[in-house]
Formats: sequence, structure tokens, C-alpha cells
Amino acid sequence: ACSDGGTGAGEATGEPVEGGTLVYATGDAEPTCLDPHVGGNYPQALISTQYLEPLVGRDASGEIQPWLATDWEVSEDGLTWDLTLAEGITFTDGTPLDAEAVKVNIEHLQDPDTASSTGYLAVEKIAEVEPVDAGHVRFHLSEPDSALLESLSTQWTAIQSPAGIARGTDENCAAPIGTGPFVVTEWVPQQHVLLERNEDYASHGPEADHDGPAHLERIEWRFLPDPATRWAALQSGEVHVIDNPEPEAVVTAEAAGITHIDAPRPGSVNRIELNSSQAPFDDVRVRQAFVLSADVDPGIEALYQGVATRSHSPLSSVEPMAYSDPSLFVTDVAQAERLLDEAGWDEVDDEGYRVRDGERLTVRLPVSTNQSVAAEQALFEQIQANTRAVGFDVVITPLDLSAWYGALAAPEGGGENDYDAVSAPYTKVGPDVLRILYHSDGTVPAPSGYFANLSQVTDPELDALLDEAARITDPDERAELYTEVQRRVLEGYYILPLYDQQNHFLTRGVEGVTTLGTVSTPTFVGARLTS
Amino acid sequence: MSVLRWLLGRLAAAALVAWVVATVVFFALRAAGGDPSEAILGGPGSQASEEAVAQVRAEYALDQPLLVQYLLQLARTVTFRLGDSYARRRPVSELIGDQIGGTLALAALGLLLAWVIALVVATAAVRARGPVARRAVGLLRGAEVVASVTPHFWLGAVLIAVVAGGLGWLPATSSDSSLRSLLLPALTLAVPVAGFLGQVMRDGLEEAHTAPFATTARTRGAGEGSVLWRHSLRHAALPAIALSGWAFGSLLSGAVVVETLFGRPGLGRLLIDATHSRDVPLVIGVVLVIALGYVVVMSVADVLERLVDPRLRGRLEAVRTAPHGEVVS
Amino acid sequence: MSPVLDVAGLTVAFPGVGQVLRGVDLRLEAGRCLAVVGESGAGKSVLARSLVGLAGEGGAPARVSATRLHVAGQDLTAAGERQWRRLRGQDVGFVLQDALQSLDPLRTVGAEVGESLRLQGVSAPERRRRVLEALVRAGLDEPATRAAQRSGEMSGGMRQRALIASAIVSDPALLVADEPTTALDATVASGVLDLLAELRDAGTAVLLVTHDLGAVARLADDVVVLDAGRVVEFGPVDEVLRRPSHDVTRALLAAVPRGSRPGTTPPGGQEVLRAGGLTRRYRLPGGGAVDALDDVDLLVRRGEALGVVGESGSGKSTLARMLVAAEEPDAGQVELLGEPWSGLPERRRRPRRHLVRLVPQDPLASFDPRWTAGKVLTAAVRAAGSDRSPAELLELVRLPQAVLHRRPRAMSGGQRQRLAIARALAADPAVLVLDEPVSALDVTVQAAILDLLVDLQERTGTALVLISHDLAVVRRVCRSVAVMQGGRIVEQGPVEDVWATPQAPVTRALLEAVHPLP
Amino acid sequence: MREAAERLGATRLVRSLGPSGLVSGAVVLLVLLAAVWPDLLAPGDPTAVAPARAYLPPGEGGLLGTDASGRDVWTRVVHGAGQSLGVGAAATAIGLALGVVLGFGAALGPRWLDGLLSRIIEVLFALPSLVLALLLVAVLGAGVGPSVLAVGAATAPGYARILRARAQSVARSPYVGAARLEGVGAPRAFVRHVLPNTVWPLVALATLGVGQAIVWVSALSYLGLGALPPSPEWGAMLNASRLHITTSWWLTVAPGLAITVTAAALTLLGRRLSAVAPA
Ligand SMILES: Nc1ncnc2c1ncn2[C@@H]1O[C@H](COP(=O)(O)OP(=O)(O)OP(=O)(O)O)[C@@H](O)[C@H]1O
Ligand SMILES: Nc1ncnc2c1ncn2[C@@H]1O[C@H](COP(=O)(O)OP(=O)(O)OP(=O)(O)O)[C@@H](O)[C@H]1O
Ligand SMILES: [Mg+2]
Ligand SMILES: [Mg+2]
Repeated sequence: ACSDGGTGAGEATGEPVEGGTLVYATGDAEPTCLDPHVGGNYPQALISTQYLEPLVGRDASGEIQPWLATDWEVSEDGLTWDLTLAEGITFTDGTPLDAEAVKVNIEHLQDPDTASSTGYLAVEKIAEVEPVDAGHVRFHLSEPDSALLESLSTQWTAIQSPAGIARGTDENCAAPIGTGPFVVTEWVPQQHVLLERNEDYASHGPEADHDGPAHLERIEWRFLPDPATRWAALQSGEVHVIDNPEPEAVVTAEAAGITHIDAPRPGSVNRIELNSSQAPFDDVRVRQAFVLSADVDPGIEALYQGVATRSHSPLSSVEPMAYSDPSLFVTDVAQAERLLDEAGWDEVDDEGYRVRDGERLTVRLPVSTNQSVAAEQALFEQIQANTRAVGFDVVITPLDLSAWYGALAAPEGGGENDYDAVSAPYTKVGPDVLRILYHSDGTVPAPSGYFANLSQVTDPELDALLDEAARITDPDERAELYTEVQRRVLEGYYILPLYDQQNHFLTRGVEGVTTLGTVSTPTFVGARLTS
Repeated sequence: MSVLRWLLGRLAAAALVAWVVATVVFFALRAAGGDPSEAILGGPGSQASEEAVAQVRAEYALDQPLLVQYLLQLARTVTFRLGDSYARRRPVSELIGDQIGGTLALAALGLLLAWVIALVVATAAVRARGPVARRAVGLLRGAEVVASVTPHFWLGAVLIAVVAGGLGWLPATSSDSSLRSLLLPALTLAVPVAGFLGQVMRDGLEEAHTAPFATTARTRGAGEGSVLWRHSLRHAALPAIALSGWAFGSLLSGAVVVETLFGRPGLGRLLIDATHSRDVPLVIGVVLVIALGYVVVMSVADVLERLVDPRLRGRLEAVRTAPHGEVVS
Repeated sequence: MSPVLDVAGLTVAFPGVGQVLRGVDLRLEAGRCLAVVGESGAGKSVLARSLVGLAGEGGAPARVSATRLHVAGQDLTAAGERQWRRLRGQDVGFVLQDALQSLDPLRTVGAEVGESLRLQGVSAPERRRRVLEALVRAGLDEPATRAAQRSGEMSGGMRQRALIASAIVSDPALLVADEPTTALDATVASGVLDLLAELRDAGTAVLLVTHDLGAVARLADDVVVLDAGRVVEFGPVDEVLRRPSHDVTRALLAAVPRGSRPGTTPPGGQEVLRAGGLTRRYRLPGGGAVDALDDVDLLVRRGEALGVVGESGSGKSTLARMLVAAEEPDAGQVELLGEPWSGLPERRRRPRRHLVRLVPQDPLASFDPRWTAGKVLTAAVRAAGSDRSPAELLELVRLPQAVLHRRPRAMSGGQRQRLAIARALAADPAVLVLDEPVSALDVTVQAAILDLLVDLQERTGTALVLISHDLAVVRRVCRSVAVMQGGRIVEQGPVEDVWATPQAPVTRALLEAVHPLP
Repeated sequence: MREAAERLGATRLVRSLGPSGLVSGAVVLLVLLAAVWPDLLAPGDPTAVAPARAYLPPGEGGLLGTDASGRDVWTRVVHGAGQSLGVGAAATAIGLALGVVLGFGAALGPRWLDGLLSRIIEVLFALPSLVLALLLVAVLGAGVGPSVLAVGAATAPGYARILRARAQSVARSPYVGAARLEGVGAPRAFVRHVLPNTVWPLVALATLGVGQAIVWVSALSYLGLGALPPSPEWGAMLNASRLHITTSWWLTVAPGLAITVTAAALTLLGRRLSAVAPA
């Protein structure tokens, strides 16, 4: 149904032409800063892919590939990394890409003034950056980090011109300077960002299909929050590419011969995390009962109409180390009932909900209206209806992003820890995301009260496995450890995996659009409008 | 003398509005939870470090007692230095300045369209002769009521799906102030308002058309057209003008929805984003501008009403009764 | 000479209402005035409107037919809208019944008066000249100023004149005036009638619709009496008024207040109300002030009927409000039965409120629209703490018992006035103050109410203060009268003396406005 | 006797409502029936999901088809009536209550109070309802409660203004004057005249207001601030259906019609009632 990096296959398209302006309509929030070092969220990654490039890339098979760094080597103890930088690359302001520039970037990420969040975590273990000579840079780590290259392959650690960074946050946010195929020339808030072609483009990444600058002359990057409007705009030819289409639109598009790119995000899957730190989900039997009665397969099929496929793994299907176990997730209502009885939830009130010690079996499920699309919210409603059959009272509360984080956050950060189940996607390249999501360290809140381990798993054995995996660089051993981690997470019924983090693009009147193998953002290096 | 008093009254109202807005928004958003420093440090869910948070709190005086923060905010509001947006790190006045034009253009065109539609419908209604035409007028009345209760978001979605997506006549999105791109969103805004205005105008027109002065005009030899243009319409316009102040407020409210729907830049969308990110200065700024804009528009409607109706001059306060419920602005 | 108006067999019907005019014949020549009289609802206004093709104005479309319909020399028996429109304004001037609302309040008087000229395509300067001239002819001073004003800035009399100016601006052959004086007080009305007479003498044919027989006697050459859409009598004024041949005509004539109150003057009774040095000043919106009352002394004794007359704005209603303590005077005081009445806190007045009752000018407005007559009376009885029953009160004012369940809105004007009086009587008041109790009623009803008042006083002995602008009305009911002007009492004494030998110029003017019937 | 009189009043009301008023009345009654006794019209469970029966058009999928989760649209619309109507009524009640306090206070209180309350009314007017709603929802979280509160607060100044004018004109009317001259005290005059004569128009206003409020609360659903799932509140249903307009039109027609027809009927009925009301 889909084609990675597909060319306009079905639709009777015209001839590809050089130049022209491509209009991209995004449904993601408009970044408040175009520099992904600041904060660090997916919308920033999406747009910065066009003008900033990371040190390394990753191909479709999950293999790390050279990009701004052509070669790398790690010491025996895993504490020293030597990187060789590509030669003759300059930033679009003319500043050369050298070891000093890399040092400035890492320090920029680590500077509290930058207020970096995602990138800061990625380079947390880099203790010192040592420019060996212009073309070589050495990272000294505080402890071994097997995920370092994966971390460095994301847009959140992309390399910018030191001169650009030196301008200060405000200016750099408005127009970061990188090595990418396009340059930010204008940003009209709430309207668009204009990206002009970088005529001297030379730092081609793994996805580039030709040398030299991009075919397109310009990209108009528009913010169009309403999915129905985005779809209508694509249909009427006002825009060439849209992201975050509704499943409906994808199905209709495929029938109409509009190109569909399905590029699931790396890192974790979309799943419902069950808060194991408090009743009722502090009991594995209750968690299992919930999972066994949720019966999500028919819902996913109906709601997504084949656009999303069911997952049985904590990791995205694009992660080579993903481990699945469908046998754990078969629907078994009778077994669920039995488990609840065993766990002491053996009474039923007049409305049909289970009760224990006079307390109802309530599951509070806050839903972020910004992060969960309509189909997903509908799926939650189905889960609500299905689990009700065995006596769960699922209370779905739609919240705006701030309130949602507020509901999740730990009391220390002013939050309420007010959830029993939640779906919080997490995008990161590589299996190291497991450490963030399931290591007990992940229950320690940041000053804001935010913490990533929302199932609140605190399992010393799991911690040990994760720590070990983070140190070990041997791919096979690493894979083995991560498989074990995933098995424990699945068997503990901490999560109910749903499907990959959906990341779809529809394109019309353009060909050669591909997505990066890292965080699956689209690149327009090889794209051409078709007349 | 009375003009001066009127002006002073308006200014007092504006000052009061400013104070209330600043107070309400400030405390509302602070009560809403979520530390403002989050908004500053890359939005909700940020994992900014301890140092970064401390630094920001000091910089924005967030470490001061709440009352001090409130007074600071009040001082900024009173002096119209609205401060910097937390999330966008740009002066609020600049952000609003960038967006206000688009919203005003949209609301103005919406109001204009509403007036045109209402006028056409109302005049058609009073000029209808014969049973078929009367029946059509009956239907029109129904249509007015239905129009007045049609939710913007739904109307807009239907228009986008049909006119833009299906027929491809007009763009689905609206990014600039060209007529082509403004038409659909403005129409979306205009239809419900036109429903209200149309009802009011038709009532007024029917009343004026049978008033003794209209009969007198006929006894002087005036034709129906002449009676309409020279007499009845002015009378019918009066309540509609009074209502337009309210309508403008409703259009601004509608803009929040319509701008999001059509992907138009503007104050409405700015406000939603700002609220979602708990960007206190920005929310105060936008709400303030909208509220003051409303005061201004009401004043303009007042003046217009007085221009059309000399009877109102000298009277300080005209009793305006918007058709009801609709008073949701 | 061919008549300006020649109508035969004019029939007008409204769907759902039926025939309103049934074969009316009319004839009117240039330089003459034809009056159309009849009771309310007889079809006078419909007749007038039919003459300009606007019979169905303001309601359902009318079905009009006539065997002959000649107006200003044109045959309009089968005329279309276009032909009618040419006639209107140009050949026929029309003064509508609702004079106060017949000028568009949003347009200047100049624009209104000049409208028919504009429709005829008269150039602007020429138009202005003729508008000013018409305003002068209509008896308005400062025509240029008036032309720039709007109707809201003018008094009732001025509006009526402006309306007449708009009707005569293009020198029509026929002027139709529908009740041109009802809204005006006596002296102003008199001036308007003079104006119409002048126009008639200048050669305009005038069709005057009215229920004021005095005006008919003074102005008309011929008179047509309408009853239920039929002409029941037609002839020269003198003849019809002197020797009425039809019952309707006779009833109309009988109703005109004439003569003085029968019976003898009762001996001076106990003092009921005494007002001394009453002064009240109102501030006007544009700055400045008006003395509505200026040092007024008044004495009302038990069993007495005192009339208060004066032109509009002379302070009559203000005086009434002071007497019933609805308002405090700026200076002076009112005493009730020898004890202080004005200047007390309301709390102390309340126990004696039942002694004084006001029958307001507009009775309809004084009833809660949601209350039935029965409820109105029950409440009044309870407030007064009396033991009368509503049925008894209705009896007193000769209202049928069926009225008890009706709301005031569903009653006729006369019935409402009676109800207001009944309500006032609930308390057995020592004094009853009536503010213009009959000015809004048509003559026959008016006569009945006046008779009722005389009768009531005879039976109950309540003191009456009757306020009116019509000396003839006061003479019917009262034995003494006070004449007011500019907030002062300028003349006071027995009615017959004042009637016979008026002293103050206002009194003379008021008397002149009362036109004796032949 | 009294009964007969009352019946007379009822028939008079019916007659004066006219055809449009009667049709609207019938619609409102039907919606009320659905609200009070939904199982009579649609006995099913509005939240029962059946993914296998998703997106069935009317006919195949019951009277009005099925939605994304295979739930029966007719059942949902019927069961949603209670909440939607309740939402409208609650918002209107809040608006009216606030409006009564502000309006009566301004009209009947001392001058300074009138000045103060009038300013408050003006300020409330100046805050567009959605802005108010956004703020409230930010504080209280999403859901029907805050939306209702917001719409209520937003409608209050309108009611207040009308009530103030109305109460003032009644309080200054000749009939209240007449009562006072009869020796009736101020509180009694208020209870007997002012209150009843402002309440009747209130009924008409409220009817109108409920329809409006339903629409406004539904608008909040679009901003994600409306009813909580899986409630079949019409606004939430309409908003969810928006994305399927081109593919599953029936999803949008049912709640769309429910909202507009109910609101229009309430509006028409309100207008007729205010026309019938004694001035
Ligand atoms: N446009 C109309 N549609 C229906 N009925 C009408 C219309 N105009 C007048 N009538 C009816 O025709 C009858 C005569 O009305 P008309 O106004 O001529 O009375 P009138 O003699 O002028 O009374 P008044 O002295 O009260 O002015 C009344 O019963 C009135 O209700
Ligand atoms: N409440 C008021 N405020 C200001 N001016 C007033 C007020 N009441 C009366 N006046 C003025 O006082 C004067 C006397 O008014 P009043 O109503 O007593 O006259 P009237 O003799 O009853 O006239 P009419 O015959 O027209 O009823 C008028 O000039 C009037 O404009
Ligand atoms: Mg008449
Ligand atoms: Mg008076």
C-alpha cells in the first residue's frame, strides 16, 4: 500500500521539472524556535531536516551511515570516540565545518542557557570535546554510551554554524545556519517558513540520490493545523505534500493514485502505559486483565483501515532490534475476569463496574488532544467500551498539552501524577529508548516534574540489563540484552502496544520525496515537481 | 460637553477592560497549573535542567511572590509594554502587530458579507409580492434562523470539503489577504451573523415599511423602491448597526475557530497557541487587544447609530438590545 | 365646473374583515370643504385612503371597486399603480391621521416636505424655494430653520403644520386631511383649522375627516355622515347639524359637551386639599430649566368639583402629581384634611394614601398588562383596606360583570377609563384627581364618561379635580375652574363667570377654540 | 372554573403560536422526549462498539448508519439529546442567573450600583465567549462543565443588559407608579409587578438561549474543549464527523441536523413566545 521514498507511481503525472516552489503543509505545531537544539521536539526535527544535518545518518536497515562525519572509532573502554569530519564542507554562511564547530555545537547543547531538552539528554555523557585538528574531533565520555552514534544521528543534535550560534538564541531561533540543502530565508509566524535552495550544497547524506544542489528552488513550509483542510488543500492542488493525514485520507488518496509515504518513527511504538506505581495497576494481574480485555485488533483494523498495523513490541518496527510477542496479547475475556477475581476485584456495583474494598476499578486515562489523532481517540473509546465488559471504568479526559503534562507530572514538579494509563509516544533513534522509558532512573522527575518512565517500572533486574546494554558496543550482545529487556517489559504487562508511531505523508505533483532513516523526517534533496 | 463625557466614559470603560483582562488572565493562567518557566524552556514536558529553570525563573521574576508578579504584569499592561512572549521570546506587541491585520481583514470582510447577505434577504422579503414569493420569504425566514445557529467549524468544514476539495473553485487554505483566499473563511464567519442581522433587518424593514411616514411618502407619489431606499432602510439599519458591534465580537470569537480551520494566520490562532503553552504575557496581550478592539467597535457603532439617527444624539446611553442569546459575543 | 372629486359606488373590502365601505358616493368642488364624520371605525380613514389608491395600506390588500372614481379631473376607476402614483403628491395632498409619526424621524423636514417635488423632478434650488414657501403658508415661522430640523425636534402642532406643508407643496387640487387636529390642544388645533380654511378660500378642495363636530361647523361647507361604511346623511353643514335626520348624526351631536352642570352648588364643605405656594422647576436636557409650577395656591373642599384648564405644557399634570404626592414640590406644601401631606416620608403617607386617588391620563399604561380587571380591582380594594367587592365597583362605573376576566388590552378605551375610575373608587377617596380623563376618547364615549362623573359625585360626594385642556368638558362637570398658564394660575372662579367673561388672554383663546355648534 | 380559564389560556397560546411556533414546539417536545426517555426512541446502548460494523451507511447500518467504532448513529443522537439539551439549559441557567443578578441589581439598586454593574456588564461583553472559554478550560480542564460555565458567563451580559432595560422600564412604568400611589410598598410592587413582568420575556429569552448555547458548546468541541468521550454529545459527534464528510457523509448529517434543527426550533419558539408575551 505504500512505498518508502516512493515516486509518483499511480497518478498520471507530468514530466519532472527543475526548480519551482514546493508547498509543504504540516499539521504539527509551529515551532517556537527553528533551532532544534532549543527544547527539541518533532516539529523542529521535521523542518530542520531541510537546513541542518547531523554528524551521522542511518539507512533503512538501521545501519549507521556517514554524513558530516565520514568515519568514527571508539576506544576499548568505550570512553573515547574519534570522529573524522567530511572535507570541504562549509555552512551556508561560509563558515567551514571543522572540529571547533562540533565542539561549539555540543557545548551549545549542554549550556543551560540554550534550554535544550532532547539534545541535552542525547549528549549527556559527553564530558569533553577535544578538537584534534580541523578534520578530527575527539569525544571524552563520562561513561560508555553504545547509543552515542544513534543519538548523534538525530536532528536534535544536528550541527550548526558556530557563527550562527554566536548570534544568540533569539536570532538563531529565527534562522539557524546549517549545511543542509536549503536555507531559511523568511519566517512569517503562523503562516510559513520560506526555504531557499543552498546552491553550494555538498554534504549529501545517505538518502541523497544525486550530487549537487536540490532540484527545487524553494520550499514554502506552511502550518495548517486542521487535518481536513490539509487534505482538501492537497486535493485542490494548493499544496504538494501534507503530513499527519487522517487514515480516511490515506485510503482515499491511495485509491486516487496520490503517493503515500509511510515512514513510522523510530524509538518506541504507540502504546498505552499502565502506571504500575499505584492501584489498580500496581498488581500485574490487573494489568494483564486490562490488556487481555482491551481487544484492540478489530478497532485498529476498522479505524485505520490498513494504514496502521498492530504491534506487539515496545519498539518501533523500524528498529532492527525490536522484539515482538503476539501470544501475550490475545484477547481472553474469561482469563481477564479470573485475574481480576484473584486480585480481589471480585465485587460488582450496580453499574457493572468491579469494586474492591468499596472502591471502583477506575482507570484514569488523560488524552492529549494535540498528540492523539481522532482515530486514536476513537480507539481509546473502544478500549473503554471493551474493558468495561470485564468491569473496568476507564475515564478518558481530553486535555491540552500543558494540562496533559500537568496531569502526568510528578508532584515535585507541581503535577498531580493523575493517571493510571496514558499513551505518550517517544521518538528516539535506536533501542536505547528502552532505557529512557523503562529504567527506574526514568521515574526521577526533571525540575518540570516530567519523567519518561510513565509505566513507572522499577525493576532492578531490568535496570541492570539496560545499564549493561548501554555500555556494550558489540551489536550482537547488545541485541541480545535488548531482546531480554523487551521480553521483561512485555511479560510484565506494563504496556499495551498498539502500532508504530504513525508518520505518513501524502504527495501530489512531486516526485523523489524520501524520508531519513533516522527520525523519518522527509527530505527534499531529490524531489522534483511534476508539471 | 456630552461628547466629552461620552469620550471619557469610553476611556474609562477601556481602562477597566484592560485591568480586568490583565487580572483575570493572569490569575486564570497561573491557576491553570504548569510552571511558566516550562513555557519559556521549550514548552510543556520540557526536561530542562535545574540550572536552566533557575536561570529563567530569575530572569522573568518568577521567583518573586505571586502578588509582586501580578503588580509587575499590571504595570506592564498599564504602560502598554506588554512584555515578551514566554514561548516565542519576541515582544508581544510585535507578535500581535504581525497578526492583527489578517484578523481584522477577515472580520471586516465577514461583517461586510453578512451585511450584504442580510440586506439582500431583507429587501427581497419586504418586496415580495404574490403567493409564490411570499412562500419563498417564509422559507427564507427559516433559512435565516438555521443560518444563525450553524456552528462555524462545521460550516467551514463543509465549505472546504465541497467548494475547495470537491469543486476546486476556491482555495481551501487562506494565507494572505487576497480576496480569493479570504472569501471562504469570511463566508464561514458571515453566514451565522448574516442570519441574525437578516432577522433584525427584516423585522425593522417590515415595521418601517408600514409605518405612517412610509404611507405618507406613498401619498406623495413615492414608489416602493423609493420608500425602501429613502425611508425604510435607514430605520432597518439602526438595530443592525447596533448589533454590528456585537457581531464584530462574535466574528472575533469565530476567528479563533476559522483561523485554525483555514490555516490562516491571525489573533485567534495566536491566542489558542498561547493558551495551550500558558504563555501569560501573550494571552494577556491578545485578549486585551480583542477586548479593546471590541470597545472601539462598540463606540464606532454608537457614533454610526447617532449619525443615522439624530434622535439619539445627546442621549448618552442608547438601550441596545441585541436579539437575544446571540448576545454570546 | 367639473368637481375635483366625484365618487360613486365606492366599495372596499378586506379579506377576513368583509366590506368596510359599501357603495359610498361623494362630490366635492374646488374651493369647498367636505367633512366626513362618523363614529370610530365607521370607515372614514379607509375612505380617505381609497381616494389616493392606498386603501389597503398597512394591512391586508384591499379589494376596491367603484362605479365612478374621478379625482382631480382624472378617471381612476380602473387605474394602475403608475397612474395612482402620478396623482399622489401632485394632484392630491394627503395628511395622514397619525400626524406625530407621519414625518420620517430620520430625515429633515425640508427633505420630507420636498419629497413630492423631488419625485416630480423639480430642481433643487426651485424645490428649496417652494418648500420654504409651503412652510410659511402652513404657518411655520423661521422656515429655513424648520426645514433643517427633524420631526423629533418639533412640537406636535409644528409637526402637523409641517405635514400640511408637505401636502400642499405642489399646489394640489385636492387636500385630504384625516383627523388633522386630534393630537393637538385646543388653541393649536384652532390655528390648524384656520390654515385649512385659508387653503379652501384660495381654491383648494378640502376633504376633512374628523369626529370633532365643532371643527365641522367652523370649516366645512358640506358634510357626509358615515356609519358602518355607508353614507347615512349628506348635505350642507347647517342643515345636517341643525336638523339631523339620522340617528347616528343625532347621537354624534348629542355627545358634544355642551352647557353647564345641572343642579345647585352645594354649600362649602370641609377642606380636603390645600396647596400653598407650590413650585416645581425641571431641568432641561440641553441646560436651562422650566418652571412647571410657579407659586400655585389651590383649595379643594368636600363635595366640590374643581376644573383645571390650560394649554399644553402649562403645568396641569405636574400639579396633579403634587396633589397626589407622587412628587415633591421644590417649594410650598400640600395639606390633606388639614394635616401635612407633602414633604412627609412615604412611610408616614401610606396610611392615608387611600384618601387621595389619581386617574391617570393614559389608563392603559397604568394597568399591569398581565392582570385582569378583576385582579386590578381586588388589589385596589386590598390596598385601600376597604370592604367593597369588585362587582360592586363595576356596578358603580356601569361596567358589565363580564369585564372581570378580561385584560385591559382587550377592552375599549371607554371601558378602560371606567375601570381606572372604578379602581380609584375602591378606596372611597376623599378626593379624586382626574388627569385628562376623556381626551383620548371619541365624542360619544366621552359624553358617557362625563355623565358618569357627574353622577358619581352626586352619589358619593367625593371631591373632584378634573384636569382638561377643553373648557367645555370642565363646564359639563365642574362648578369652579382654575386656568393655568406657564405654571401659574392666571384666573380662578366659578365656571359660568369665567365662561361668560373671561379675564386672562389665555382663557379667551381657550374659549375661542371651542366652537359652538349652530 | 379556573381550569376552564386555564384551558382557555392554553388554547389561546397554541393559537397565537402560529404554524411555525407549533412545529418548533413539536420538535422541542420530541427532543425533550429523547432527553428524558431515550430508550423509548432508541433502546440500544449508545456506547456499545462493534468495529466490524464500522462506517456502515444508513440502511445497512440502521436508521442513520454507524460510526468509526460501529456504534449506531441514531442511538447516539437520541441518547445525546439529554446531554446536549442539558448543556444548553445549564449554560442558559448560569447565564440567566448571572444576568438576573447583574441586571436586576443595576436596574433596581442605587445609582452607584447601577454604574458599577453596568461597567461589569460592559467588560463581560468585551470578552468574546470563546476567549472566556479558553481561559476557563485552561483553569478547569476540558469537559462539559467548564464549557457550560464559559458559555453561561459569556451569555450573562446579554441577559443582564436586556433585564436591566426591562426591569427599569417596568419599575418606571405607570402601572407600578399607580400601585405605589395606592400605597403599595416597594418590595411588594417588585414581587407583584416587576418580577412577573420581566419573567415572561425571560422565558422566551431562555428558550432562545438554550438553542444558542448548544451551538456554542459544540463550537468548543472543535477546539477539543467539549464533552468527554464516549458521550454522544452532539457537538462532540459533529466534530468527530467533520473528518469524514467526504467519505461517510451520514456521520455529519445526523448530529448536524440535530443541532441546527433543535437550535432553530428553540430559537423560533423563543421568538414566537416573546411575540405572544404581553408587552
Ligand atoms: N388595511 C386594513 N385591513 C383590514 N381591515 C382594515 C384595514 N384598514 C381598516 N380596516 C378596518 O376597516 C374599518 C374602518 O376603519 P377606519 O380606519 O376607516 O375607521 P375610522 O372611521 O377612520 O375610525 P377612527 O375614527 O377610529 O379613525 C375598521 O373596522 C378597521 O378595522
Ligand atoms: N419629569 C419632567 N422633566 C422635565 N420636564 C418636565 C417633566 N414633567 C413636566 N415637565 C415640563 O414641565 C412643563 C409642564 O408639564 P405638564 O406635563 O405639567 O403640562 P400639562 O399642562 O399637563 O400639559 P399637557 O396638556 O400637554 O399634558 C412642561 O414644559 C414639561 O415639558
Ligand atoms: Mg380613522
Ligand atoms: Mg398633562
